[in-house]
Amino acid sequence: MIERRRFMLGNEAIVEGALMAGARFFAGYPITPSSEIAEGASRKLPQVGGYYLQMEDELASIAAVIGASIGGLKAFTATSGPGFSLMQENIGLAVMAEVPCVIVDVQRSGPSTGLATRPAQADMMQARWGRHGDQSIIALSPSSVQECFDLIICAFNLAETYRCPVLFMADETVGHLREDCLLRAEADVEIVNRKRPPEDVDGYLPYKPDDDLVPPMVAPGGKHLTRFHSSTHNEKGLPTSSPEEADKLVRRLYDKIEKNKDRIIKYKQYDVDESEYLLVTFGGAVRAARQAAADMKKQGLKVGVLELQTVWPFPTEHIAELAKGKRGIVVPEMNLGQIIGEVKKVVCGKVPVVGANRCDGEPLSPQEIAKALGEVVSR
Amino acid sequence: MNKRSCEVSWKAFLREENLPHQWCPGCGYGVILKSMLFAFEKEGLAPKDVVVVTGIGCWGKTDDYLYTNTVHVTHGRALPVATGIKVANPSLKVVALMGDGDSATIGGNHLIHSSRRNIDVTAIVANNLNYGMTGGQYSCTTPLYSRTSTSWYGDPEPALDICRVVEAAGASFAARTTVYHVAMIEKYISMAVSHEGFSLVEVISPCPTYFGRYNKVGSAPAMLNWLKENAVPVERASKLSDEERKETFVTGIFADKKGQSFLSRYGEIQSRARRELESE
Amino acid sequence: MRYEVIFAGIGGQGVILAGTLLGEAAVRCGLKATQTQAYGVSARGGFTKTDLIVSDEEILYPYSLNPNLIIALAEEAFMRYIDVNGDACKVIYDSGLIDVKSIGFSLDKRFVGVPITNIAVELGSPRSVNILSLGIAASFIKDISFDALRETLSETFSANALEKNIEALSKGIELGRSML
Amino acid sequence: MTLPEGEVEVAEGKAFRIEIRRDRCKACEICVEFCPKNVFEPDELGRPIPKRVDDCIGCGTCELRCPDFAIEIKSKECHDVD
Repeated sequence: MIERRRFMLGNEAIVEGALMAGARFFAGYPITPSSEIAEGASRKLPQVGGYYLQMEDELASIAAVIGASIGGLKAFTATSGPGFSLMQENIGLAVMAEVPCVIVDVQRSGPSTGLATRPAQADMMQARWGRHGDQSIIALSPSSVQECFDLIICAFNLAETYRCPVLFMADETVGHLREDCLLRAEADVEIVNRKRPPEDVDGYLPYKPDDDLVPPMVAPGGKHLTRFHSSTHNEKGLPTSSPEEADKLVRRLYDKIEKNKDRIIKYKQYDVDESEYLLVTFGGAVRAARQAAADMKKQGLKVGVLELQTVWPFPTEHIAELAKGKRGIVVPEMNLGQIIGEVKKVVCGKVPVVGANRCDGEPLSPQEIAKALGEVVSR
Repeated sequence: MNKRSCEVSWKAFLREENLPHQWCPGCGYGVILKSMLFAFEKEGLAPKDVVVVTGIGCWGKTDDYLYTNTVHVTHGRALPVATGIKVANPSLKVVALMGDGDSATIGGNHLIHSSRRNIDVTAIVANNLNYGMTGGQYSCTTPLYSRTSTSWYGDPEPALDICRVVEAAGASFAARTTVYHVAMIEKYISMAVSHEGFSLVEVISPCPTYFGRYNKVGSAPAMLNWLKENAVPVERASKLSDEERKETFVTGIFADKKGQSFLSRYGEIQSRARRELESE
Repeated sequence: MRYEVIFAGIGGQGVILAGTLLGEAAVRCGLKATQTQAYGVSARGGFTKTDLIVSDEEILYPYSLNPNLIIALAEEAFMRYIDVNGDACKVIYDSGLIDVKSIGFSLDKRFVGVPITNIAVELGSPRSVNILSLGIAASFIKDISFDALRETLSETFSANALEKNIEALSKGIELGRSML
Repeated sequence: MTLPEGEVEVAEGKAFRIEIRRDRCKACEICVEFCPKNVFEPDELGRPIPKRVDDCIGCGTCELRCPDFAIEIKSKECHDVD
C-alpha cells in the first residue's frame, strides 16, 4: 500500500488506520456519532477478506469482537456513550480473559440518550472505572484526523502487546472533523502481532506469563489447546478460589499495564518548558486549548499545552515534573471535570488547578479556556 | 449401542482429574456431558478442532471438565462470542453450552439473532427449568405456576418454548429431548454438530436439589420418570389441545432444514466486495 | 490567512457536501482545511451547518470563530446569523426562499440576497443548490483554483451528473465574482 | 486415560465386570433404580452395591445414565461393552 493523502473524516481515518493495523473483524451496532466507522468497516473489510458483523446490540458486538480475537483475527468495535455503557461488562471479560481488542468510543453528550449528535468528553472516568473489579486499562484519545489514523494503529499494537482491550476515546468533534490525513504506506507503519508460544513447546499453559507479565496467546485449532476464562483462574485457565492465586492474577493483570507505563504513555507537548502556565488536555479539547495558547502568546502570556494521547494509564510522573514551577494549570475538557481530578491529585495543591468545562453539547471554545486562564492568573 | 471404533475416544475430551464434578447428586448435566462427548467421538472430532464456549450457570461449568479449546464467558453472551470465533476461523467446530437462563432468558436476544443469522454454531441448551447455581429461582423456561425460590406462590409467567422460538427465527436445526431419553441426546447432538448453519439441541434436565424438591417431584430417579411421563413426541403433540399440551415437554426434531448458513452467505458478500474493488 | 465559511441550511440541501468539496479543493491547492458539522437527529429537515476553514498554516481550532462568509439556504439557518458580528462577514442568503421583509429586519450591506434555488431550477438541476453555493464561496478564496474544484467534482459525481454540476459551479463562481 | 489401581471397585460377574468409582459417586440411586436386572442394592448412603453381579447382562444402562462418570461395565474380555 502506497502513501495517500485524503481530506477525510476522523471516523473514516479510524477505519483506515484499523485496516492498516491488521484489523479484519468488526462487530458493532450503529450509533451516532460513531456510525461512519461501522459504515466504513462494512465497505472495506469484505474487500480484504475480513468481516463486518452488525450485531443485535452492543453486548453482542463486544462479545463477538472478543470471540473473533480469540479465533485469531484482530478485531474492533465502535460505539458511543449508550453503547459504551452496555459494553462495560464484556470489556471486563476482555481484561480478565486477556483478549486483545480495540473499542472505539466516539463520545457524545449525555447522560442517557442526551444530545445524540453533539460532542462531549464525559466518558473518561467510565473508561477508567466503568467495570467492576480492580484493573488497569489503556485508553488513547485523538485530537485530529491524523491522530485518528496514527493512534488507532497504536491502540491495536498496545492491545496485541499487552493482551488486553484498548479503549479509543474519540469524541464527536474529532470523529466528525474533516481534514487532511496522510494515510501512511504500509512500510512506514510498525505493526505488532500478539506473542505466540513456540510451536514445539510442550505443556503450554494458557495463562503462564513471560517475564513481561504477558502470557503468550494461541488461537484454537493448532497444537495447543486453549482456555480463556472469565472467572478468577490459575495458569492452567481453571477457576480457582485460592486467595493466593486470586491475588497473583489480579495484581499481574494490573501490573502488566502499570509497570509498562513508560512504554505505553504517549503525549505531545507545545511550549511547555518555557511557559508559566500549563494546559493539560486531550482529544477534541486540544484544538481549542492550542488556539487559546496561541492567542495568549500574542498577549504576552506564556502558556504551554500538554496533549495526553494516552489518558489511561495516567502520566502522573510526567505531569508532576512539568508542574514544577508553573504558576497555574488549566484542564480543558468537554465535561464538568473528570481528568482535572487526576491532575489535582498529581500536584497536591502546590499549583492552582482550574477547569475549563462545558456540558451543553457545544465544543469547548478558546475563549472559555482563556477565561479559565484569566482566573488562574488573577489568583 | 454401537461399538465405538472412532479414532479419538470420547474420553480424550474428558478432564478426568477434575472429577468428581461440582453438580449435585442426580443432576442431569453429567449425563448430557457424557452424551455430548459420545457425539463428538461419533462425529470424528478431535479436541483441538472443537471450541466449547460456556456462559454462566451450572451447565456453564462444563468447560472445567473438558480437554478441548474452551472459552468461559459472561452470563448470556456465549452465542455472540461463539459467533466471533466461528467467523474468525470457520474450520473450528464451535459449540456453545448454555443453560435456560443463559441461552433464553438473559441471552434471549442473541438466541433469536443467532437463529436468524443462521450462524454455523451448535448450541446445547441444558434446561433444568430454573436457576440452579444461584439457588433455584425461576427462569423463562420455568413452567407456569411452578414453585421456585422467587415464585413461592407459583411462577406467574408462562414458559418460553426455546425450540419453537429458534425455529421461527430461522435456525436450520432444532431438537428437544430429556435426560431420561438418554440415547436421543447423543443422536441429536451428533445431528447438530454435523449440521451447516445454526443448530440447537435442548435437553430438559432434572434439578432434584431445587426444582424437584420445591415442586415435590421427588428424588432424582423420580424426576427422570417424571420427564419420561410428561414427554410427548412432537408428532403426537400436534394432535393435543393447548390445554393437554400445557403440562408436557414436547420432544423431537422441530427443524432440520438445509439452508444457507451465515458463513456461506458472507463468502458471497466478500466476492461481491472484491469484484467491486476490482472494477473501481 | 484564515478564511472561514459557514454553509447553513436544512438537512437534505447538501450543505455538508458543499463544505467537504470546498475543503478538498483547498487541500488540492496546497492549503490547509478543516470541516466541522452540526446537524440534528433527523436525516432530512432540521438545521444543518458546516464550518469550513481554509488557511495557509496549521488550523488549530476547527470551528468558525469569526466567519468571513455565511451562505444561508433556509430561513431557519438565516435567523441564526441575523445578528452576526463583524463588518468583514458577508451573509449571502437564498432570497427566493427567505422572505426578509416578512421577517421584519432591516439588513445592512453585509447581507446579499441571491435567489440560489431559483437559479438552480433555471439551470435545470434543482438539486445543485449546494454546488452553486460552493461556486459562490470558492470565488471569495482566491487561492482555490477552478481546476482544483473541477477535479474535486469529477471525483465525486458520476459522469452523468458531472456536467450539470460543473455548470452549477461555474454559475456560482460567476455570481460570487459579481459580489467581490 | 487409565485410572490408578485401588480407586476403582471391581465386581466380577459371570459375564461382565462392574467397575465403580466411589470417589465420584454421589449416591443419586439412578443406577439402582434403572438397572433392568436389579443388580444393585443401595448402601446406607444410597451408593450402589452390585449385589447380583452375575445377573448383569451388560446393557450399559447404569453407565449411560450415571451422571457422575462413576460406573463402567466391561465384558470379561476386558473390552468396553459399548
